[in-house]
Amino acid sequence: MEIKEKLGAVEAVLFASGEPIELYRISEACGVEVGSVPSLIKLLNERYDDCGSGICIKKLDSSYQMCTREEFAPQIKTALETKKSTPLSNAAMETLTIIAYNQPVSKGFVENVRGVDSSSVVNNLVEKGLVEEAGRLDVPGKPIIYKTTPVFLRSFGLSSIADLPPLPGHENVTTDDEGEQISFDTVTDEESDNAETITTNTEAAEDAAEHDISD
Amino acid sequence: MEIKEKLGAVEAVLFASGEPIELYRISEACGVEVGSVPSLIKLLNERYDDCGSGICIKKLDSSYQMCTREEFAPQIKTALETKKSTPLSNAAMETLTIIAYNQPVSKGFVENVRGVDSSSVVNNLVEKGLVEEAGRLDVPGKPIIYKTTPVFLRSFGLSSIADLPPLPGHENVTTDDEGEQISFDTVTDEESDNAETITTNTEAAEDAAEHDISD
Amino acid sequence: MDTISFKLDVFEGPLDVLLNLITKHKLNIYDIEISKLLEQYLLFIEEAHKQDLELAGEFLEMAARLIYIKTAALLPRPEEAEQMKKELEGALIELSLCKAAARELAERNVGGDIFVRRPMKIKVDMTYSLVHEPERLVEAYAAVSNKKIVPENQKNRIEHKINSVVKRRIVPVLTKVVHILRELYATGEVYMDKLYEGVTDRSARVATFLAVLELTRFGRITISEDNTLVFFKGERGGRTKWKSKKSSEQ
Repeated sequence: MEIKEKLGAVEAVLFASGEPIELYRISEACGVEVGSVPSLIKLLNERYDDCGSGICIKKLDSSYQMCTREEFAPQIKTALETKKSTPLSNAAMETLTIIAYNQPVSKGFVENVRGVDSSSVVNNLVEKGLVEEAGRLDVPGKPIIYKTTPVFLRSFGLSSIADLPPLPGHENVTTDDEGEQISFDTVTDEESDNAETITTNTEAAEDAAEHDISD
Repeated sequence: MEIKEKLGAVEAVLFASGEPIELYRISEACGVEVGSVPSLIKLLNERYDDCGSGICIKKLDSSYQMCTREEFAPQIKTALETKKSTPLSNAAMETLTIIAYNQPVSKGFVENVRGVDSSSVVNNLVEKGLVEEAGRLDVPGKPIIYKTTPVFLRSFGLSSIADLPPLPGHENVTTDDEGEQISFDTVTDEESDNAETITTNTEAAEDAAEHDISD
Repeated sequence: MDTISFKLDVFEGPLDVLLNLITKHKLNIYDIEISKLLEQYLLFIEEAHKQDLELAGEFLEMAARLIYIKTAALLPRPEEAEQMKKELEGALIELSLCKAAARELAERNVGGDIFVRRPMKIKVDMTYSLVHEPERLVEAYAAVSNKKIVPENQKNRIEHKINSVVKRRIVPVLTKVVHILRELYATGEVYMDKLYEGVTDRSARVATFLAVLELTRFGRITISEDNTLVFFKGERGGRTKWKSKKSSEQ
């Protein structure tokens, strides 16, 4: 194996591993002598230096890790932060609304209303600071429940949850018989998978019932 | 700012972001013109090519992502002890193909083409990150529609959906009178919920027609 | 027989089976010989029964659909059959294209060989910074809750669908067997059409179809050669020249 290829392999392994990776492991995976790993990494670092690369390889005990150069920290920070001004996706907006009007609710509740798994969407909203955990529901499984945050109020120009714009026909929604409310799930996107829907729906109804009790 | 420094910054941002990052975000973070980002990335890729680097930058729609080169997959797999990745099942491939070529589409659309319930296959593709929600269709029942993701593009070596290989022999099928033929959906018992499918289908046919012209 | 070689579990639904049969028997997908396809498809279903495999309702539905097309072609107005046949062909062509495209795409799959990194864990403020009109919330809620305000006719349809799923299990083929036998005791013969008359429920249609199939299998009844008439085996008078395929095989 040529040295160029060895360097490529070591670089790829370091990139993919993310975390610090032990010297012997690099040696094993890339099929190079343990003794030659440090010199290969030295070559890579020299190359990075020469071209003013944004990345470098750091040694930590007997491990190595690929990371960015400190001097680029401001750019990286800006790049990662620009994400916060990315508009909410449809899915996120729907999920946020469901939480806002029914809070506090579990992921299961959101999923039942939306008809699809919404776990990652909820996590995303938590990351953005729009919703937060509000304890656990006292039912088997103890699901975490979520509520909206002050950031949410600010983002939508509201001074409190009571200011939420009324929903058309919302008398059905905010009244206590939420069991009713959820029953619209029977009409999930594709009626064709109704066998499944029936089950989920029953669960939803139960959820809601329990929800009511705990309220 | 020197070009060398710009290159370093772009490289660091791509490395740090991990996920595909939009062109405009790179431009914003690194303080470079939007228009110059592609050429900077081209320079980086050329540098990687020249030295047989283990990494490269892929264009995915209007985003870029840094990833490892395929040829180093064996070494990386050994290093990370990843189990052999199970290839997508035929059902998953079929479903993915239907979504890719007709996106955005509902589960019902997929089901109509395949002739079997495809809900769990679609959910599975969502879990794998190959497809994602893309809003809802404005028909009764408001079914969620799905589109492919950057992960899909990366996994199939495409930089955009326009790069999808032309459908095999599709000139036979998308001619005008056969467009008629595809409206087979009318037969199923679910006539009623096919309004949706037919619309999407027509759109798909039109898309295909446009595609023909642009080819 | 060819059918024996079927590995039933590899099929993804009835359309998949049909495509397989079309390829295997070199049928023209642009102008399918329905009777031949039906014959092969029924052999497939029979094989499934032999292997004690429970086929999903959609497989039987497809059998009913094929029989319907075949039967309708013999009616005074064959246009409907022609239309249905075209539609079926369209579906099959589309699926076969899709399969070809899927194969092509699968060859390009390098997903397992390209590795990416997780985003670097840097403490950054991810707090959402955009501002929206509160009405955006109502809009978003409407997208989901439109499902709530279900028009009456849609409600019925949904109920009907749910019922049909439930009924599929509750209404056994046996009731249809009884129904058919009763008809036959009364009249001696009955047109296939009449058995399906007014039966709009999907599961009931499937049950009827299965009932005819079962009764034929056990040699209780015979179906005329053109598949339009059902009568007690051997009890048919006058027109004995109508011999069913089944009985001539036996």
